[in-house]
Amino acid sequence: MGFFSVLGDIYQILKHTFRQVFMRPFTYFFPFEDRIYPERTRGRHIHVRKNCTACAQCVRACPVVAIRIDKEDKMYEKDAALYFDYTRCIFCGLCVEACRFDALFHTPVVDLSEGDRDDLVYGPDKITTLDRDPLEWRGRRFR
Amino acid sequence: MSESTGITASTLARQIINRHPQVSSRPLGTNEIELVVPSDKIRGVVTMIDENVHDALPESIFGIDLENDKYELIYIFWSHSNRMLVQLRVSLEGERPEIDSTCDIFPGFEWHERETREMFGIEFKNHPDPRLLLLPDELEGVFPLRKRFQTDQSRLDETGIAPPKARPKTGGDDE
Amino acid sequence: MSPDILDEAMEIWFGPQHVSAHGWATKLTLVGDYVVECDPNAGYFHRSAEKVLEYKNFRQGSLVLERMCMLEAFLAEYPYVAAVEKIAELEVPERAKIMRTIMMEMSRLHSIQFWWGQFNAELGFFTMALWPWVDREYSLDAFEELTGSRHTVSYSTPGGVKYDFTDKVLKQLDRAIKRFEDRLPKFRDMQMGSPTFRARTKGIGQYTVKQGLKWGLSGPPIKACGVPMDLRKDAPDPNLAYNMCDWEVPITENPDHPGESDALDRMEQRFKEAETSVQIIKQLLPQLPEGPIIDPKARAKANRLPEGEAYARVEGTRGITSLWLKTQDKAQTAYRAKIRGPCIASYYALKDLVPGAKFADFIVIFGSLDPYPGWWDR
Amino acid sequence: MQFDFFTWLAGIPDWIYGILQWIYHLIMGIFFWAWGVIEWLWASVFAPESFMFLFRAVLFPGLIFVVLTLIWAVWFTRKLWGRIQDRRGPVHMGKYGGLQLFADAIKLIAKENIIPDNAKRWMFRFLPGLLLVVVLLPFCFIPWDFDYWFIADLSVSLVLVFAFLTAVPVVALLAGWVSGSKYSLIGGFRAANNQFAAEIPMIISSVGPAILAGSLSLMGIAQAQTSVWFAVLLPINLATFLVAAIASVGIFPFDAPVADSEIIFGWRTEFTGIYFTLTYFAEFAEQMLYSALIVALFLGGPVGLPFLPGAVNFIIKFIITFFFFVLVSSSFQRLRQDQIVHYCWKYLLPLALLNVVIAMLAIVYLPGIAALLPLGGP
Repeated sequence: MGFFSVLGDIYQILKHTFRQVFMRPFTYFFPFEDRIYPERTRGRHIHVRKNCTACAQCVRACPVVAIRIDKEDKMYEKDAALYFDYTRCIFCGLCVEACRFDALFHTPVVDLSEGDRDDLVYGPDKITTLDRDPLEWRGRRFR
Repeated sequence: MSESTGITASTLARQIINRHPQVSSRPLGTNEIELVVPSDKIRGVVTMIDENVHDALPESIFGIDLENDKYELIYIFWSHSNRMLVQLRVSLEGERPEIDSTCDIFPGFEWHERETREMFGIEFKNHPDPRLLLLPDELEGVFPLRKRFQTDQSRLDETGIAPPKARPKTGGDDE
Repeated sequence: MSPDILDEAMEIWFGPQHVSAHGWATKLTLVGDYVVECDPNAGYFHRSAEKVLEYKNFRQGSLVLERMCMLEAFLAEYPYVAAVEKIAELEVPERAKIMRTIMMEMSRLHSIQFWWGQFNAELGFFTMALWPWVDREYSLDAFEELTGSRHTVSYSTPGGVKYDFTDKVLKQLDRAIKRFEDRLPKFRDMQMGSPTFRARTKGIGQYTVKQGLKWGLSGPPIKACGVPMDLRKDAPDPNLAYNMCDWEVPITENPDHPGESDALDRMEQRFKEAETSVQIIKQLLPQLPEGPIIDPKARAKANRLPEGEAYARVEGTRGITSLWLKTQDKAQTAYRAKIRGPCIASYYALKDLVPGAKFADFIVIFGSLDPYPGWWDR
Repeated sequence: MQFDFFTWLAGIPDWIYGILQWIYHLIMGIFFWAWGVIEWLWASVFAPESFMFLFRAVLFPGLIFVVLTLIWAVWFTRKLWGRIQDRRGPVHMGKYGGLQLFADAIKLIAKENIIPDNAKRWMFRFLPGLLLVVVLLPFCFIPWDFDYWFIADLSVSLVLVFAFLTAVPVVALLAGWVSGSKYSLIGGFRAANNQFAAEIPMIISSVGPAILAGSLSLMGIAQAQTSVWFAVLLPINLATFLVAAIASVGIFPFDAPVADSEIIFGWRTEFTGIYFTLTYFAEFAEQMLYSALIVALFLGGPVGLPFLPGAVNFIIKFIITFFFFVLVSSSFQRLRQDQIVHYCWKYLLPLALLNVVIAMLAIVYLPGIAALLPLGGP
C-alpha cells in the first residue's frame, strides 16, 4: 500500500540524517587550519628581477591591464620594475605563460586580503619577495 | 517524436528555393547549409523551416555590423533528429534597418530579436514586446555593438610600455 | 482571463534583491495564490561580453567565455577555442582531445552537483543542499590540482590544453568519481525517495517536446521529455573524444505523460546525466595515450587568424552552448563573436510555463530548468 | 473686637509651630504608611513559602531557566544542523561556539531598527515583544517535577496552554499585515494557514492523554503516567503530535510562512535588529514549549530513573525530544501551503482519532491495562 511505502521512505531518510549526526564534519577550522595548496595554484605572483629582461611580454599578454612596467627602475643590468594591481588581476596565468625568461611565477599564496585598497597594488618591493607583515586581529595571528 | 521526416539540408534548400527563387544557398559542411535570404522573404523561409522540419530548434538570431550602415542578420536553426544545421543570412542597409519579426513562428526568437534591436538598432516589425532586454534605460538608442560605439581604452595608457600601435581597423578599434 | 480578475491582482517583483534571485528579476502578477502573468526580466548580470571579445586576442578570449558560467568553466570556454581552431585549421593532439573530454565531463558532473544542491536549497532542504556540495569539493580539488584554479580554470587553449595530467591529478579524479558513486544510492533515497520532494515536483512545470523546442530549450530540460537529443551524439566534434567510448544518451520517460517532462523528470534526468558523465570518464581514462598536449605551431597560428567564419557548439550542462566567430584577415581580435547561452531559452520559457502555477511553485519551475543568469545576460 | 498688634505678633510662633506640626504629621503619616507597606511586602516575600515561589517563578523552572534553555536550544539546533549538513556549526565564540548566540544577540540589538514607511509604527514595535511573551507564558504550567519544582498547576492548564498558542499565528498575521510589505502579508497568511492546518490534529492528539488521565491539567496527566507512559498506549498520537507541532511552529518541512526562497522571510521580512531577535527567539521558544508538552503528555513527565530528581529526568527527556525536533526538521523538502493543509487534515487527523479509539478499546477489552491508569481497575 502506498501509505506504508511512504512511511518506509521517511524512515530511510531519517536513518540517513541520523547517521550523519555522528560523522566527522567535512569542513575545517579555517583561520587556524588550512589545506595544502597544490603546486600549480595560481596565487599571487613573484617577480625574479635577476632573470627579467624588461621585454614587457607579460604586460602585453595581460587581458585586464593589471600590470604596469617601469623600465627606468633598474636593479640589475636590463631588468624593470613591475607593479601588479591585484584589484584587477584575474589570475588567468597568461603573463606567466608569456614569460620566456623564468622571471615571473605564480605562488600558492592566495590570501591577499588587505585593509586598504591601495595596498593591493604590489610594487617592486612587494612583488619580488614572499615576506610580508603578519596579519594580527584581536591578538591572534593569522599568517 | 517517433515520426522522422528524414529531411536533409540540401533537400530543404531545394524546397525553399523552389518556393522562393530569390534565395541562394551555400554548403557549410556535412548537412550544414547557409541560405542567403532577401529581407522581405524571411517570414516565408522561416515558416517553411517550421513546416518541413518537425524538431527545428531556434538557436539564435544575431546581427553583424559591416560598417557604413551595412548589417547582416544571421538566423541559426538546428534539427537534432536530422542532424541538420540551417543558417540564414540576411543583408540589411540603412541607419535603422527594418525586418519582419519571426517570433510568432518561433517564440524562442523573441529575446534574440529584442537583443539585436537594442544592440544594433535593427527594428523588428510587429514585435510584441520591443523593450530593452539587457541594457539600462539610459543606453536606449546608443546601440553598443555597432562598430562606431567608442569604448573606454584609457586603462591601456597605464601600462608604462609605449602606447600600443593602432590596431588594424579590422580589429574593431576605431581610434 | 477577464479584466475583473486582474483588478484584484497583486504584482510582485521576484528579485533582483530576493534571496534566491541572484542576478535576475521576474515580475509576477498574482491572483490569489496563482500566477496569472510572468514577465522575466534580464540584464542585471550584463557584462557586455560580446563587445569585450572584440577587443581581446584569441588567447585571451576563452577567459571571457569561462566567466560566463564558472560552474561549467571547462565546457563554457570550449566553443571559443573550437571556433578559433576551426578558422586557424589547427590540429589537436590525441592526448589533448581525451584530456579535454574528461575535464569537460568532470565539469558537467560538478555543475550538476552544484545545481542539485541549489535546487534543494530552493526547496527548503538545506541538508541535501550541502551534501552534494561536499562531493563537489572533491571535483574542485581535482580542478585545482590540474589547473591551479578552482573555478576560472582557463584550461583549453587553441591547439590543445595548457596543463598536463600528473599522477596526483589522476588520483584526485578517481577520488572525486569514487566519492560520487559511493554516495549515489544514499542520495537517491534522500531525493527520489523523499515523499515531500515528489509532492513538490510531480506535475509541476510540465511541457511537451514541441513546446520546448519552440522556446529553444536544449540539453537536460528537453532530454527529460524522453527524446535523445544530445549534441555529443548528434554533432560529434572531431576535436573531442566522445566517439571513442561507448555510451547512450540518457533520457527520462514520464510514465503518465509520454513526451512531456515535469520537475521530477528533470531531477531524474540530472541523475542520469551525472551517471553518464562518470561512465564516459571511466572509459576514457585508460585510453589516455602518451604524446604532446598542444600543437607546437598553435601559438604562432592563433596569433593572427585568416578571414573566416566559424560556428562551434558544445553540449553544455544546461544545453547547447555555442559561439559564432567572424574574423577578418590577419586580425588579432575577433570581428564579431556571438555567444549563445542555453539558459536564454529556459529563462524565456518561464513566460509561458509559469502562468497557472501556484506562487510557491514558481521557484520550483525556475530551479528545475537550471537557468544561470550569466548565460542569458552575457 | 479690637486688633491688638502685639498679641498678633506674639501669636506668630504658635502659628508657625502649628504649620510645622501639620507638615510633620503629614510626612510621618506617609512614612509610616510606606513603612507599613514595605514591612508587609518584606514579610510576605521573605516568608519561606512566598520567597520560594518567587524563586521558582523567576529563577529555576521559571523565566531565567527558560531563557537559558532557549539560548542553549539555539546553539544546539545550529550545531546539530551543522553536523547533519557536514559542517561544524558555530566554532569561534567561546568553547565550541557556545557564546555565539550572545555575540549574535549583541550584534542584532546594536543594529539600527529600520521601520518601513508603510508599516503601522506602534504595532510594528509592539508585536514582536508580545509574541515572545505569549510564547514564554505557557512555560509556567509545565510540570517539571511532581512535588516542589513547578510553578503553577491549574485544573485546565492544557486548555490554557493551547489558548495561548493559538494567539501566536494571530500575532504573526498581524505582524505581516502591519509590516506594509507584500512578502510579509503573504507570509502572515501562510502562518495563519499553518495553524489552521495543524491545530486540530494537535488538539485531537492531546485528547488521548487527557482522556486516559481523566484530567485536563498537565500535572494530572504527568502524574497519571507513573505506571505506564502514554507513549506506549498512544504511539501514533505521539507521532501525530510531533508532526503537527512542527507544522504549527512553522520550521523546516512546514516552513511555508517563512520560506526564504519564495517569500524572502515571510512575515519576518521587515523586522530588523531587536525585533528580529525577539521573533527569532519566539520561534525557538515555541519549539521548546512543544518539546516540553510532548514530554509531559506522552513521555511521563518527571517519571523516569528513580535515583534522579524529577526535574533532571524531565530535562533529559526534553533534550531527546528536542533532538528529534531538529532531526525531523532537517530531513525533508518544504511542503506547499495547500499540501500542508491536505496532509494535516487527511492523514494526521484520522490517525490521531484512530489511536484514541484503539486505546479506549484496549482499556475496555484488555483487563490489565485499566489497572495501570488512574481510571481505576477492578
